[in-house]
Amino acid sequence: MKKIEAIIRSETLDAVKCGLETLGMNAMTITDVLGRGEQKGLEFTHRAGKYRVDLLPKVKVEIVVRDEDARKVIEVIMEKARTGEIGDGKIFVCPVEEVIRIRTGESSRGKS
Amino acid sequence: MKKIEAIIRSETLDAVKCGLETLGMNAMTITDVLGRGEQKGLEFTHRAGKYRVDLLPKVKVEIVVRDEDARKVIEVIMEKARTGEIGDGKIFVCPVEEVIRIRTGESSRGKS
Amino acid sequence: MKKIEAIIRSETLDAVKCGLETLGMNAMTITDVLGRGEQKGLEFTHRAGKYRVDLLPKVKVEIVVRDEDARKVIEVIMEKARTGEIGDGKIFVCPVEEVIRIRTGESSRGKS
Amino acid sequence: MMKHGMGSKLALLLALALVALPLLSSPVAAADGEVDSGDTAWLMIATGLVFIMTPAVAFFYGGMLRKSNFLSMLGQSILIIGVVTIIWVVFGYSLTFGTDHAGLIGGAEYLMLNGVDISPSLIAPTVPHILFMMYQGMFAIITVALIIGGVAERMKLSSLIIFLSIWTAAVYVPVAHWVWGGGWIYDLGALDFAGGTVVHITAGVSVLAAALVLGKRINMAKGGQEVPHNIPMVVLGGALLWIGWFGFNGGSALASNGLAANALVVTHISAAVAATVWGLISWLDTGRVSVLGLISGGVAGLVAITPAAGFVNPTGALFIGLGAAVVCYGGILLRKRLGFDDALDVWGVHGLGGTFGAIATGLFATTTVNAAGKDGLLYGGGGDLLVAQLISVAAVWAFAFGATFVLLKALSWVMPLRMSKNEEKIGADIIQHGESAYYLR
Amino acid sequence: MMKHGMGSKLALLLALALVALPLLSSPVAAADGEVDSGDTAWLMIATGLVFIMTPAVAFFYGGMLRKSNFLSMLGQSILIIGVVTIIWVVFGYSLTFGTDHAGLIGGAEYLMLNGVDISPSLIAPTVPHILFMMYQGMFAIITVALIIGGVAERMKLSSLIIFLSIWTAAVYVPVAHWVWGGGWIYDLGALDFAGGTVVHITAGVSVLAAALVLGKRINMAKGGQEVPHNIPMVVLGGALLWIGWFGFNGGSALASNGLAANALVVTHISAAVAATVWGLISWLDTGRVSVLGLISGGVAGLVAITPAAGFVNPTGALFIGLGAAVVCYGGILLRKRLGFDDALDVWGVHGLGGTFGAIATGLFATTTVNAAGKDGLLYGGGGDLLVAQLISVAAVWAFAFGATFVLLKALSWVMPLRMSKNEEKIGADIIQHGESAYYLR
Amino acid sequence: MMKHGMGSKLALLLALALVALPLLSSPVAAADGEVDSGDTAWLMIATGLVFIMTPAVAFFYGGMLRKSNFLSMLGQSILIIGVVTIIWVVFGYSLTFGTDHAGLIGGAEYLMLNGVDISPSLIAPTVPHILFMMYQGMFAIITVALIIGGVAERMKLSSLIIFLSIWTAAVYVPVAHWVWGGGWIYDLGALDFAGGTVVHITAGVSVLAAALVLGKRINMAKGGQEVPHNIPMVVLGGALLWIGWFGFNGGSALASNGLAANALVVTHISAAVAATVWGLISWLDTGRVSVLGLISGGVAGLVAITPAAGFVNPTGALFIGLGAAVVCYGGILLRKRLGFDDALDVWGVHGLGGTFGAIATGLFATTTVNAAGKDGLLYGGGGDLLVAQLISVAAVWAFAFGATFVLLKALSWVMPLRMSKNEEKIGADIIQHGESAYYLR
Ligand SMILES: Nc1ncnc2c1ncn2[C@@H]1O[C@H](COP(=O)(O)OP(=O)(O)O)[C@@H](O)[C@H]1O
Ligand SMILES: Nc1ncnc2c1ncn2[C@@H]1O[C@H](COP(=O)(O)OP(=O)(O)O)[C@@H](O)[C@H]1O
Ligand SMILES: Nc1ncnc2c1ncn2[C@@H]1O[C@H](COP(=O)(O)OP(=O)(O)O)[C@@H](O)[C@H]1O
Repeated sequence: MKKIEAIIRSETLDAVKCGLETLGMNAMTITDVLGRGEQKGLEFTHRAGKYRVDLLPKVKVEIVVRDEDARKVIEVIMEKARTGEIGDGKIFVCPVEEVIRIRTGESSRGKS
Repeated sequence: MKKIEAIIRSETLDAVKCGLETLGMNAMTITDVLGRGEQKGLEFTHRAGKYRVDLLPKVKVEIVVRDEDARKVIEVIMEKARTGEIGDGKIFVCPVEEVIRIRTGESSRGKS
Repeated sequence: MKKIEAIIRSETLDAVKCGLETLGMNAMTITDVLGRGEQKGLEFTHRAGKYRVDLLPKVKVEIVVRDEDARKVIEVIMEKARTGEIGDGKIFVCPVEEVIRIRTGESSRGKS
Repeated sequence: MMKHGMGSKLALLLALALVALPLLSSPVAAADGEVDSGDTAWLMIATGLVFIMTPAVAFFYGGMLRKSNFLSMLGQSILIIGVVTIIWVVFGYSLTFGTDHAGLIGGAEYLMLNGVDISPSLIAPTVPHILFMMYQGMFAIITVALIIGGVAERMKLSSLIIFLSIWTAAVYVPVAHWVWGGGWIYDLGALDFAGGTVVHITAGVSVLAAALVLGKRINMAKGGQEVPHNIPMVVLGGALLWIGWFGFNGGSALASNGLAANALVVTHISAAVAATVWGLISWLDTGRVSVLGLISGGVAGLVAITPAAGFVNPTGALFIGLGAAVVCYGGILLRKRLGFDDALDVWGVHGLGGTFGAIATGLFATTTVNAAGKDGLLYGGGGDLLVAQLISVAAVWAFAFGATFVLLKALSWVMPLRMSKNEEKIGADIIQHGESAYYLR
Repeated sequence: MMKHGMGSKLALLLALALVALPLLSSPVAAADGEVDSGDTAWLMIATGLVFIMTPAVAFFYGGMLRKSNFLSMLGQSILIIGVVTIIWVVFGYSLTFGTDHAGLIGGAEYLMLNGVDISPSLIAPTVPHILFMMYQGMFAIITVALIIGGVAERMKLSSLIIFLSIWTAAVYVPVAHWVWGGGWIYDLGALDFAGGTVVHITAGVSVLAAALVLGKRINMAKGGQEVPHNIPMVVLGGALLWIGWFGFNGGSALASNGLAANALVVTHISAAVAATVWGLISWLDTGRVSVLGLISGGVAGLVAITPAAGFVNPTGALFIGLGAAVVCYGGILLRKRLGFDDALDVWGVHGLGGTFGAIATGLFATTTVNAAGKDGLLYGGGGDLLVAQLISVAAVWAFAFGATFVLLKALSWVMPLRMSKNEEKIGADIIQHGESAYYLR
Repeated sequence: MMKHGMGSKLALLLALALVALPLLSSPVAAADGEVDSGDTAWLMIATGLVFIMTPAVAFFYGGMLRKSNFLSMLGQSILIIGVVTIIWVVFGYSLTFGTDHAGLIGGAEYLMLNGVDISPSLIAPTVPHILFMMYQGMFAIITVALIIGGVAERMKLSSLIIFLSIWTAAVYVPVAHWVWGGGWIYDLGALDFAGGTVVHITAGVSVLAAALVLGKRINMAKGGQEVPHNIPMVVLGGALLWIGWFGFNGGSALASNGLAANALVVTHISAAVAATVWGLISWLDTGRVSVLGLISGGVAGLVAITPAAGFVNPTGALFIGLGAAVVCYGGILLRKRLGFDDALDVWGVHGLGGTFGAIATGLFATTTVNAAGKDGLLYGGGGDLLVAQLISVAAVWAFAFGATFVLLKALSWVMPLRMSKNEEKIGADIIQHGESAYYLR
């Protein structure tokens, strides 16, 4: 199994969600994060003048999938989360050794 | 070392915490997340009528343990977080290559 | 590639950020978490008397780096996040199989 | 192609300059005649209470939106306080309450508040004229502020401010004159104690027109659901609206007397009943008692009693509260069915609630409460009042809808009314104001 | 086995219908006699100030709970405003302030507000009767609203509303009549200026009974700690309570005069002293100055001065504020020791604070402030007043405790009082209201 | 080495004891003379409105800070309400409004509020003396509370309270006496209707001194940026300040009459104009309309009109609002350039805004508004008033700066003024109060 961890723009989450649904992948876990990368921050206004915020709100989407589904998921995210502007984010793929469903106790062990 | 990552119902966190304490496992890191899985969402009320929310608040519990402790931890979580209803959540087990304690600099390297 | 996941004190985040910048490492993702470890909690005041909170706010910093950079990053975090008091936190190093930049589609595959 | 950004900046500057300059000459005459300390105290505090309704409505609205648009509600409400105050001082008050011309518009004698000083007001002879002016100005502000709930999350700030400035002059001022300033609806004998027609129908129906011109939010167009991001802020805004309304309706007696007290009491009763009934409907409809519904019910009850507060007794208030909950709950469901995107149901609550209240005034008004009023259908007054109410309602619906529709269509040829798609997704707070409501770390 | 859900729905509907229907016949007579504009202005604003205390208390309470129960406090407070207003209008006012029967209950002459119009009130001869009615109605509302803090996070909404509706009629109305409506405590000569006994003891002691009947929250039963989820909301609620109390105590003079001013001033002084002293105790006890403590201290000072506000001078207020902080801080510690689960210490703050204030009135009252009052023990009046105060306190403790205990026990046979265990863990907001306070993404 | 912790605990206890004890003897005389119900109603509500400004300012400030210091603002504001009330009651009022001595300080006749009862006040002959006392006390409280915005996020709570207690007695009381209590500035003929000099310059300039003595916050010293953590709370505080100011300026007429109404109206106009202009400047400067800027503009307009409110007409208010926005926006930019760490720009907004307003009063004052006032330079009064204004401004700047600087330097030898570096990073809420504002899970 693989964990696909995508850091994306908040405003693209809806599109990503819909895209994954059409793949039949509903399951996901979402975390609000702050990020910094190539995008050096944004200018915000203050009472008087501006200031720069260097940590911007992003959304982390985590999806654990079977190895063979990883590519499809990555492609959907790539398509739906891309604006082409700096700050689109990154996808990290990590190994997951076992997945267990708490309700039933069923485990992925051996399937990987 | 392994990282046990459990996505559970918020209201079961207390029970899980107590359960792990009795194992002598106090250390953990907790994140508020939103999740979607088999559980398709909940109906909420609006000013007039209802609407469906498809991302539900869940809690992510992360515990990094030695390989030999993983099974015990998983079993406790399975027991304490289970209600038997849809939405109980999942446990992911991931490999961790090294753990370092910042205060002392001591590292797990080589142990697991 | 490696993912360096550090759970640190909120108040040391600024120092860690600056430290990493001087390494030329700007990219990172930050999550607010609650943690418990050796540090058994803090006493808070109530209307009358006190109570103990056992989950304390911490910050999780995630940085995905090439294998060869991991050591440097860890050292900087160790230096900047250490106060020497209980509760300084931990660093976990996990394997990452692939990193993809959404904007360009470029992938780390094969590099590490 | 003209660059909108710069063009609209210049236009705004120009408009503001025009508006601001003439103020220079406004003189203040010395007082003569007698002002009553109790009446003045009440109208001062009522002015404060109506003032607070504008930020209150921004909290009420903003809490129901996504968090990325909360500040836009707050910022717009402050800007409206600023701009409408200036308009009111410069010419709005005069054209509303100056000598009537042909039943359509007031005179120019109070331009720049000329002669509006601390001597007693003609209309409210026991309070200073300048205070009466400001009290009425607060009504203009809150009316305009109601509108932002309908166009929320998509309209460009600059276009909104230009739209609302013109709207104040071209829609609010005439309607207020017709009803309160001695215009044709006043002559018709229609009753509107504190603004069911002037405030709520005008704003609510204009939002209907605006929603049609602007079209849906991207998210709504896709069938998305709006999740209110901070309901306690909605309740806070609603609670402040509720107490504010004591000044809104109670102050409309323009004195501190039995009439004011009656208005205040029936206002509370109507709101209390409507909140309860809305909760009940919510429970029967969904199995839960929505807190958003409870406070919305309160607001619906406050809206509906507004035109009636100085003419009905507690029994009337009970029925008006009951009806308000049913009508406005239904109005929101209807809006959802019809599918236009009045983001915060200004039409459903204020438009329909105000309409219901205006008609109910024709039923429940009784001269036992206010000898200067009339008896409604149920209190032996026959159908005359009801007919007058219906005519005034129909006229204001038609005028507000038509004028707003034309105004926005015209503006849309000159400047873009909406943010771009991408801006809308990011949210008005960052795009228009360069800020985020919360930075909770 | 009967299904509770449906049964209680029907019961509630029926009850509401019974309550609502008779309103139809309420007539409003024309005014006669003279109303004072200043007094009326003050009582109108005081009515508004007491009104705002009810949402304020919901914020004060809700911020101290887990975030999953914040909305339940807000929703319950709005429902209480609705239901108690209806009860008050239909029969509550009449049974409280109608002609006394045997010292126990008022008469039926004002049922449906019959004859309660804009002419001067008998009890407050310079303000409209309808306004006096509403001002008193706000006291009923806030008293009932205080109770929700004790049963928070576990009581079912439907059972709560039925309980509190009966409680209003069976506990609040009689006690208010005894003390203010010409009943036996009034005749006894006990003093309660603005409701130390009627409001705070009644609510606080009833919560004690309710906490015993309901039992502990699951979390508390396991020795868990409650972490206040949003302290700024507590302070916001507290600040609004503080200013609201100016209307609560100041308005109880029923006129805008020196007595009202004295009440307002000593109210502020007591609260200021109590907040400071509470902060000091917090510092000595824990080494930190709890902000929750500071605002709770303010509220304790407000509670304790309530019965005394029209009878004591600033010196008295100082001691009352001082004592309030000590008594209520101790009260909370004592509650923790005793271990019953009065979630937000309504007993500790309102029950004990009100008791302390009532007794302190017997010590510090002085006729130099209010000729219509009495001299307390320390001002040369001997022990008479103190004895009267003690009797009235004891009587109201016994009555409120007994009546509430019996009422809840009886109800518990008919319907479940608490949410299920699992529901309690999920929280009342989602379970009862289908909503979450925040959706901060 | 002396341990600061224990030492300062004892010192505080002692100070409080000294302050509290003498209260015991305060008598309350019986009333004589006639109080006006309308004037009293207005001053009671104005007292409430000025009261609410202190929590309001804490929300206004706290929302702009990091979330780890929000509670410290709220807690400090409550403590200030407590401590300054006690000081005011014990000796502050007397030394401010007692018989003048050499133009410098008031007499001792009202110590412990001796003789301050419900009979009419000498200065405000139609309201009870005790009410006048409390109304003025609220001004002392809010002035002191303004200061916390400048030293936020770094000062130790115990040192702050000691500092501010002494400051109340040593800086506020004399200045208030000079201007309002019949002291030398009063004799000079300078005008300060509601506290431009007494409140805003005094607080704003003292913050300048305090910021210099304390030095920068660690984060700021490193060039860090402060991200406001909850802008809606800033707007909430600002909106409450705005309505509070109606009582602040309107109440300063000490009666409910045309003068009060004029003050209220010009207050609103100035704030409205300043908010709009600030928004405009923000837009021209940054391309966005900052919501923080809009509400700050409103506050700047309120500050600047304060000394002028009873002397200028709406035209004057327009220019004062306009100027306030320009001056205070510039003041904040200037502070950033100069680089001292006045955390929430108390100097830039209150210090400079108050100064501008005091000078503008010398330009725009007109006796057509207030026969007891004077004509300014632009209204045919010549330069006399302007000179008096400049002298009073200069004197108060010098005194406030000097006294505060010396006071803090002296204190710094006795106790540490700041939290430790590590404590500052963790934040005052946990360190000083043992609490966190939010626990949103
Ligand atoms: N090496 C990294 N480690 C952890 N998070 C990263 C890393 N690189 C990028 N991110 C996350 O991805 C987000 C977007 O990255 P950014 O470099 O701004 O986008 P782009 O690649 O489109 O230029 C960042 O805000 C950060 O949260
Ligand atoms: N494949 C997955 N990837 C990431 N998160 C998941 C995945 N499956 C489930 N989750 C998380 O677990 C939560 C509970 O899962 P769900 O399927 O609803 O429970 P159950 O397995 O009991 O039916 C989800 O809300 C989501 O956060
Ligand atoms: N085994 C673990 N698994 C997950 N998180 C951990 C673990 N150990 C520590 N942490 C995280 O690190 C934080 C600091 O750990 P703690 O043990 O208190 O510090 P220290 O190592 O300095 O004593 C904890 O609050 C928790 O969030």
